[in-house]
Amino acid sequence: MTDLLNGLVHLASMLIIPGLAYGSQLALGALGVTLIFGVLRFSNFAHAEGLSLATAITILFTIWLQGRGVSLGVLPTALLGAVLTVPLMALVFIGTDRALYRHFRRIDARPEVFMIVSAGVMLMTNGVIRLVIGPDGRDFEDGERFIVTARGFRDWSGLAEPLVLKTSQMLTIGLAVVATVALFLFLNRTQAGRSMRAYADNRNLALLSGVDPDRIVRLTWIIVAVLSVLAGVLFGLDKGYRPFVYQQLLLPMFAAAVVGGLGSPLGAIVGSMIVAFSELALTFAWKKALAYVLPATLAPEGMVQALSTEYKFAVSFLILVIVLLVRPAGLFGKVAR
Amino acid sequence: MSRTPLLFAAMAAVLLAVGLLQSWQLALTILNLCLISAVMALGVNVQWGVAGMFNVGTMGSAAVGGLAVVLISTPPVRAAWAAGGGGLLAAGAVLLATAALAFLLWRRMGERSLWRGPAVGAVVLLGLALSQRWFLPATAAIEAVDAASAGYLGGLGLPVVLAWAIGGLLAAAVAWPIGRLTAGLRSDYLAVATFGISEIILAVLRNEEWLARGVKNVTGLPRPVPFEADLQAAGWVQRLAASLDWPLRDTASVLVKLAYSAWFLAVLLIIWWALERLARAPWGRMMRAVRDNEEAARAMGKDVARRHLQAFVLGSAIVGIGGAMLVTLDGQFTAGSYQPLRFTFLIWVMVIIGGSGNHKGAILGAFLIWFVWVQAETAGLWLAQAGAAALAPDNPVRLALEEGPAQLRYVVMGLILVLVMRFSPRGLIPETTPESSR
Amino acid sequence: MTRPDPPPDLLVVRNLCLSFGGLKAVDDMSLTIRRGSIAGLIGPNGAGKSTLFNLIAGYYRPQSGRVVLEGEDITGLPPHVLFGKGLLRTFQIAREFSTLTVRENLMMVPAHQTGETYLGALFQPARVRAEERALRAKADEILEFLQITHVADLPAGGLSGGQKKLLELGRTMMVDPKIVFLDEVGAGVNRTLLYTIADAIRRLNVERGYTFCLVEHDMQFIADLCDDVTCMAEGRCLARGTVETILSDEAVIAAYLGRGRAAKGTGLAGTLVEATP
Amino acid sequence: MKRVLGPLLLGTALSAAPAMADDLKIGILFGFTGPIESLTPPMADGAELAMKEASDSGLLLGGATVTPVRGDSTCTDASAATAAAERLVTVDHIVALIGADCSGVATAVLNNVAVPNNLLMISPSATSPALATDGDKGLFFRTAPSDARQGELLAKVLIDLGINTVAVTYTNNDYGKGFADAFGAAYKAAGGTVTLVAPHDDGKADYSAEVSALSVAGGDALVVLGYSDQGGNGIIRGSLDSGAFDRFAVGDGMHSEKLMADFGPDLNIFGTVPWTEGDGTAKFAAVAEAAGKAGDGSFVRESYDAAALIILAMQKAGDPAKAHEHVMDVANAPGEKIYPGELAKALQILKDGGDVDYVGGSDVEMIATGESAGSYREFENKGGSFETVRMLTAE
Repeated sequence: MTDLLNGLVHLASMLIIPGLAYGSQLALGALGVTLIFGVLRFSNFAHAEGLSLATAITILFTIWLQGRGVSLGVLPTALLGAVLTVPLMALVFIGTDRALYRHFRRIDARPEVFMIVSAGVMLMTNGVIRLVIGPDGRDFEDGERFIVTARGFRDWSGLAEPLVLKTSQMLTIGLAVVATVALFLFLNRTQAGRSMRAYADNRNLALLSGVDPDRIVRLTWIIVAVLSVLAGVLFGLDKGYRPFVYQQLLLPMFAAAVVGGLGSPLGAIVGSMIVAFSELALTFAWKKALAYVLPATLAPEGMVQALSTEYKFAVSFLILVIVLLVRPAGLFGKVAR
Repeated sequence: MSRTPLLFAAMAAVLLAVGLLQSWQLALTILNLCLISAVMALGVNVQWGVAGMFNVGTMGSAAVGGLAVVLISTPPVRAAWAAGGGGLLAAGAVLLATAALAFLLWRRMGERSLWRGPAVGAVVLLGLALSQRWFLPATAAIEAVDAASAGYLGGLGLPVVLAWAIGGLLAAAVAWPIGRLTAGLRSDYLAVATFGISEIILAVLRNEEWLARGVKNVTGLPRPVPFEADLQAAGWVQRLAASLDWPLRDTASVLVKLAYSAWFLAVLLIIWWALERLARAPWGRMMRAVRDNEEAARAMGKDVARRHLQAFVLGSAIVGIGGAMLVTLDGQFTAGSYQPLRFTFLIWVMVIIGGSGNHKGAILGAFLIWFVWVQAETAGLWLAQAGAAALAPDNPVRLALEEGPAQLRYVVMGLILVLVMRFSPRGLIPETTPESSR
Repeated sequence: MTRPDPPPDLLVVRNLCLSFGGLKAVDDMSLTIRRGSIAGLIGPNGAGKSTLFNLIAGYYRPQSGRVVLEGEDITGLPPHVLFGKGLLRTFQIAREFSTLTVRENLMMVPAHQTGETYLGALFQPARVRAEERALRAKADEILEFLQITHVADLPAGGLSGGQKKLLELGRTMMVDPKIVFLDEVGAGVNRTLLYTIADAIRRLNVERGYTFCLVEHDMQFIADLCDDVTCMAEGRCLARGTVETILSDEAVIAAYLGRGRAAKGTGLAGTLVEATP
Repeated sequence: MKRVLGPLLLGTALSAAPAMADDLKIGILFGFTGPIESLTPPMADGAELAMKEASDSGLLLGGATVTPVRGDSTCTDASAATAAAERLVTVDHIVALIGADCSGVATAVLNNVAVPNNLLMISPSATSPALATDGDKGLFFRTAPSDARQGELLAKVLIDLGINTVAVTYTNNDYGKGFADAFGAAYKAAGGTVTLVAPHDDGKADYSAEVSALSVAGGDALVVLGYSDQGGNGIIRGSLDSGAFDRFAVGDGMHSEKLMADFGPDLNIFGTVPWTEGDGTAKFAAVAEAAGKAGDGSFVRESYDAAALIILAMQKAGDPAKAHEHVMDVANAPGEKIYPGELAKALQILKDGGDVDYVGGSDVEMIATGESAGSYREFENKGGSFETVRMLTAE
């Protein structure tokens, strides 16, 4: 019985909690990708850079707040900084849209053109981030770091395996759920959300029924700003902020959105969880977990690892490739011609 | 039409100016990279400009081309072959058999069978697991052979110029299955898939040490031109230096760089000639038709998916040749140096700015953008100084500018890209259609 | 004309079905087109004409049923393969190759051009030149036939709607098709050009023995050209026969005008023909 | 486009302005952009400190001054690094080069620029073992020792501490790979067991998978051969957070007291780092502090030493072009020991025909392959700062 408990705790601590946290971070990013795709019809290569910029600004706000003695007690001050950042990022996004994307929407450019322009925005944002915060990493987490610590859990439970739950992980999972629910309520229950969906489904029909396209676009960027700030800040809190680490998130976010079906919010979330958990589970060494569960004679000697960790990010693309082969529109996407 | 020669003349003048004001070695170094970039840009132009495919996996093709240089031109490591060659071949045979079996099963079981997917999957997994029995010990043995300087199988010891052609073929061979998989996809999916696959290729190159030493790099690759030291010792070079009244060292260095330029220029001209010829032939007409309207092209009997695949493979092969030449010029294959910003997006900027669809435009774009990329540091320093002078001494923007002029590169590239897309989407040399310009 | 007589039925469509979601777009539809005829396909909006068209032309795969061309089963083959078998189509909204010139639009059509392969284009310039000369001559002949020689060197994107339709018709003439499907060839075309198009179709049919199938709203156009007419409604075949019988068929009139107007006995041909000059 | 070209040309023209006759230029080719861009500015500052010292003394080659010229090696892009080096050599007419910082680009610059131009090149941080075997024509030196030696010493440290089972993770580049290979071989030879060797890529978003694999493999300690502000940091964070490991053995790339700032003063961490006993380090710290620069970053001392060696070798040779023949002379005994801040003294001794044995901030001792023999210290964290346990020298 203890063995089984140990095994479960081991899995929870090493696989399930990190997977949920990573999946939630991806999901917040992938929701942004998929919203931009659904409403504005392009894959935004600058999305990861947007996350990074949002986090950089949040850090500056947080430092300012800390300097003025503001704190949230056990919670990180950065949450307050994030609230201040949202309007700023919304302005940045809407400004970029006004300056660039709107023009290409008007001339009805091919989706590739949008992608190329977004790559240009990516390069520029890259430089702007250096100007804003420089290339160094920053640790901006304050408050209580752990909800359950390894040692505390061992002492309390008497088990050999530790269980760890970090504040940032709990925050990530919790806020991701809240944000997702809020987004779904918005899309399904409000007039604005419904017209956004109508616009995404059929632009011409929506225009005929009196939807103001500029308003929809503005609204989309505001939501994307909220999601970006959340995703970036939560990721930074959990893993520590390094400005250019976010580039590495672009591919998994894309993979998650495509696996779920570009344009489908539900798909983005499911896709993110699939990507996060398969990355972890396929490269997870099952030796210890099996040793707890199986009788001693059957306990494995090797690591029982399907794939060594250096190929972990290849996993998301293997899934991507399989999905493209079997169901090109993604799990929840509408089957396009 | 008269704009094209003017733009090329301006580019030449700029390079000459670098030679006169800075140094000829620098001008030739930049020129050589311009030539290689032009080859890569032509490859991307075949995919985007001609076929309208948004491939974001250029980096993978360039790396595969570079790998070919290692596999073809380095001397074989006989001890490594002896240690693990057999095991590796056995593993390869198992994989081939698995692939054949999986293919047969896929064919035989028919579309309606529910078991087809799982059965094929099981066969593939079993085959992979089985091959590991030979693969793992073989690679471990290979990597143990003189790990600091070898630890890989080495190449075939053939002339390096041959490796350029093989680099093209290898890149084409890698591109073909990728193209089969992705060529029919919508542009967004194509972009994401190629982006990811190129990262996977790089992951393999970084981690499979037995292949090309992984992150330990292969240095001292053979070159198609003589060494500077040998030239300095040669009588005719000494006489040339004396008659030019140049230092001997500079003369030799310039000669070597000129020899590289001649090779690269020759390759570039051959590829350019072939592409121009294709563009003017019915092939070009057909490809433009496909790009204009896929549906109608299909109705007129053109196999659009196959044509896309063709262009994808051809473009990747050309990029591969460029990648092989680049590795030759560097004299080393460093798997860690392949970054999407440098090998994918920079090449894209070149094509877009030059004028997609127009091969001359792609070449000009490559020259211009590489020049800016290299010289942005100098110009950035100057701009930063000029800009900083206008700001208060403790202005954070000024401090940041003074600290990192080199970082302005990215901003400059992004700005150029966005401005061209916005105000001159057809680029510096817009595409012309052969018939209408007659 | 001393060819041995091939079987008279060129294209046979049997029991074709396709539904989208729950809606049966084409429901057990059968159709036969005789060699050398001009067949018409009419029906109110949403009757499934376009879907049937797309099923035959290979853009959708039917859920059941067969399409047979000269005894060969061609069900569900992709468009470019059907092209090779002599089944061609035009589009309701003309799909020209806009950056190609009008002449290039025609010259690109024939299959198996030497210059379309890498090796041919690069290493067989003489052969490519010869082929191109022949294609150019043929294209010019077609342009003359269609009376649009004056726009031969203009990019096709700049043509008027009617000229584009002519161009599409011209593209089908570059090869010798067995059957050509014309999707609303008269839509958005001014009267004068419409006569030119109708004239061209008739001459192609009479002089060159082309078989046509027209989907059309313009009853006058149908009445002028077609030998047989099939009327569809709600995915099914409502009636078939000669132009006269169809245009006075009660069910057809009801389908078009609703039961109320049909009861008043207004002839379908009458109402629609009135609108034409 | 012409509006872009204008400033470009102007910029190049400006930088081509002729140098003063008695002004010697030394190139600094570091990756000011790219993966180690956060390390390079202090390194360049360190090198420039030595140059300023020599210039101010007025003793170098009859009163010559030394001016630094910076170039961007990008750390990864061999082509861009070669172009930058080519510019430094042929446009700025540098007499020697400090750099390149990363092993890959250093090899490219050595073969493509330094050898053809007979240019002395001293890298403060290219530590790949492969560089030692290159045909460098006696032009290439490094003030950082090859990773192979440190790997052996770290293994010895662990065995001496009685730690016989470890898991190893290394940063997936030539530094980490070479280090891990050397460590693994030495550790196994000494009777230790390595449960798992897992590479980690720097700049990745998430290290949960690596940490969990390492944790399952287990071991008495985790050997982290990475960078303190890159993946190594992420690995330690993940291991601590999940309770997978609480004891870390590290190499020089992880020698940063910022780790304790991040993870608390009780972090159980120890390891090896190229070091000099007492004097050199303290003196360099004083020099750096006086100039208002940070003196404790990675490879900052090595950068200062690289510049100092170049300057002293030039003085010894009497001709900047022959400096490379005398690097060994000034770096090694016999002669008076020279510490940071004493360049003026050294220049005077050399001017008078004497000998110096440059020790510098990183205890420079060149071995035959042109790299620093390296003395190392075994360090451990005591209450938030690193303290020396003992000094080690490679045989």
